[in-house]
Amino acid sequence: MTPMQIIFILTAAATLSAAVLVVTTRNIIHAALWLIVSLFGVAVFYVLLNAGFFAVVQVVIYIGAIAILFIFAVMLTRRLMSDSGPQSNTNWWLAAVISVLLFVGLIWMLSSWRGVTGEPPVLKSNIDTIGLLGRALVSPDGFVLPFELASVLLVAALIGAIYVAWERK
Amino acid sequence: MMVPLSWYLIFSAALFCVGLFGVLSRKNAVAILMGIELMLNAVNVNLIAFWRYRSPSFIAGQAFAIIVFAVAASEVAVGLALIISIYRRRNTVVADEIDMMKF
Amino acid sequence: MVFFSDPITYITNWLANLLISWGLASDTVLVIMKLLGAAMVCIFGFSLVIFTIWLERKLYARIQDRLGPNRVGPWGIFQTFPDMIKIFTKEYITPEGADKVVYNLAPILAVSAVLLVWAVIPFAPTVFGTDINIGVLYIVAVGSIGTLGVIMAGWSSNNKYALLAAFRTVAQMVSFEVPMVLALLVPVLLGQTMGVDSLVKAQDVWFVVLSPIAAIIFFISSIAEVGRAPFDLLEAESEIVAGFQIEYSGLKFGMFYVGDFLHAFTISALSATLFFGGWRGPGAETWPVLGLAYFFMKTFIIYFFVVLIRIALPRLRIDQMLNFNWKFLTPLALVLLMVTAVVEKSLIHFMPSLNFSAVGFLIFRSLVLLLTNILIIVVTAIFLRAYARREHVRVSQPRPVAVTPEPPASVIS
Amino acid sequence: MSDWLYIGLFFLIVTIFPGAPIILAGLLAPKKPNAVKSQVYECGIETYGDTWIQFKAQYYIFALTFLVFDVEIVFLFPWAVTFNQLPLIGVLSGVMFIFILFAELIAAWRKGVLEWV
Repeated sequence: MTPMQIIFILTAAATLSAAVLVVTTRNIIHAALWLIVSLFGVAVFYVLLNAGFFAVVQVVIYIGAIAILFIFAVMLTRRLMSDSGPQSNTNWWLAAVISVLLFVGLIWMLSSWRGVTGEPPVLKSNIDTIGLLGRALVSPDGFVLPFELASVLLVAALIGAIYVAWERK
Repeated sequence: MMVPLSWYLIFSAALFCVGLFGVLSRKNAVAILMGIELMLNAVNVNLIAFWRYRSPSFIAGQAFAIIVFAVAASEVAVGLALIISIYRRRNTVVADEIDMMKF
Repeated sequence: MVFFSDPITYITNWLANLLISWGLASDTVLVIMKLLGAAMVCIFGFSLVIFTIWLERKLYARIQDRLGPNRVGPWGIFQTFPDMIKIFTKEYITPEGADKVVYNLAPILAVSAVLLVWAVIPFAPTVFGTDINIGVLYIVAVGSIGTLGVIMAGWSSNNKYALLAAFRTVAQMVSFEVPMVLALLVPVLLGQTMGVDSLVKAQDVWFVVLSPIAAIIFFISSIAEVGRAPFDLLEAESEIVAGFQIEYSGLKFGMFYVGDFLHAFTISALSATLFFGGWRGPGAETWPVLGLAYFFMKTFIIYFFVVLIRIALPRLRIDQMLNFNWKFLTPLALVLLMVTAVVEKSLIHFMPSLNFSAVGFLIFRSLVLLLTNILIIVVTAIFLRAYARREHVRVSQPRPVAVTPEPPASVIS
Repeated sequence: MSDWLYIGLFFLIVTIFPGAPIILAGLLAPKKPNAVKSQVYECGIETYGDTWIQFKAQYYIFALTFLVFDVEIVFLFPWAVTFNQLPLIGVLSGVMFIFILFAELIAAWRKGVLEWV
């Protein structure tokens, strides 16, 4: 057990238990707060994977914006949702069976793949992943088209969402 | 860096399945979207883990993850706006009761 | 000699060597040293708050022609300590129906979100916590944790007004985050790095000279982010109840105030670091202790302006505030970013054909960027004047006001 | 990685530092709760109805606009960092990206979304 592995296990346990609480807790605001904990755990994983940029982006986008949006949406749709009473539908057991089956299937699939073990290649100390990413995102033989398309997608999403949510007076 | 790749993959599979459970079992439409967020995060962990373990000098995994972020953001924006709009017209956010299109 | 030029590094090294000589593993020593460093920064932050509370009260009083605190110690400098003891012994009153865990977590988040920024601020060439290569984004990320604290406090208090105030505060905070982050992009673009210490090192010419507009936008939107006057209408102390902290009492309430004061100082430190060269100054590289002095000098000067603005300016209305953000600061920041990118790139592109020396290029680049900024300011001023003229006409239109109704004819006769 | 170790330890420390005084003050301070004292303080009368009332959609619209802008701005950071080494076309596509953002702002403005009503 190296320190890294201990950190991994602790974070994974915290993240997964938070995720379970997200999908089971009755109070929907609590679910949103647990979602934040879970997303924060994922950010820690990005740090462990030497992708610090993504860890910070995760916090900025998910915790700073998406979680806030969730909480606002819960508040906007609050009036009739009482916290008491079951929050799961009648065939939740079927959902549980499907999820467990999928998990078992994925593990089985992973165990039959050779590439799953093995050490990660050593990152060169002078490698500048953010620079690489920046260049890849705007170079024509890289990802410039998906990059601009993502921008257009976000514009479309903004205008569409405003159109849908706007209260006409 | 002594964590094997399989740990990350198992973790993200577990996160994905928890999210899937949330999507399938929750009544509240907002909570269903939360489940989808968990699933998207599981995908992102996978992408970054594969980038780190298989091809750190080739940045595609990270670029994909960026696109997933954008998609997640737009999905939440539009999804929640739809839920708010439905709530305003029909006074409910329970997914089972939004059944106008059902025969 | 080393001790005098760089006392903090000297003490750190001495302590680390002492620990190693006790037979601890070097990894353990590393962790202990980092832990100690973090603790020192936090202790420093808290003691700073004690000082700035006094400073702000004193400044406030002097400018309003009062004396301010003047009883406890010389110039009342120890006034904060009795206040602290008082707030320590106040009862916690938890409102009924509050969500206990979230309710207690919120004030902690409010302070820690601000303290976290200090992890990346370089105090001197040798004294900084860490220079992660995404420092600027880290600052943004930490700011969004503060937003979370506000919304948690408002929601868990089981109070309609607290919740409403939290929503308004969050709307304000997230709105002003947009121009703030856009303004932060300009130093990143000019310095070619996101590490905060690297940005300081890149400031051969202060970024405030290269891009005064970015500095101003950052400064204004940071003040709005803290929620200070003139943007403090959501907790306007003299007019309405205290905003989202209304149900808090004792030290939990105090923690929100600590976070507030610390945040005001932190934005001054950030402005000093990102736009005014941080610890840079003559002789700072060889004598790091001078760098420390420069850093705090700059920070306190900017902090003085933050306080001055708070004292001097009246409060904005919420629609004015949001209009100011979305219709003025954000488009201005976007235009600035586009123009800066194009100008900077063409400078780099045509630079080889111009045959400048290194210093000559530095001066040329600064001049060109400064002139571009001035041009943008002029154009903005023209737009603003036209807007102001329109607005004057619009506001002076007769609008429904409460007039005394005409008495019915029968009464007159 | 040791940089991030410092950040992690900092996260630990900053929760302890405000938390410990709060707990300490809780031990020092008197504790005499009663029903009247712990009523919520809202207005001239006793609190009425459910706290978690429904809000208007304007808050959501602002949060939404913020989300979209935030995501796009964050993507610009890697671009800004490598700015000097990019070919001209790369810089132009970044500027184009910002321009789309600008057009988006104008569109939202024209739609009257940014008004506080």
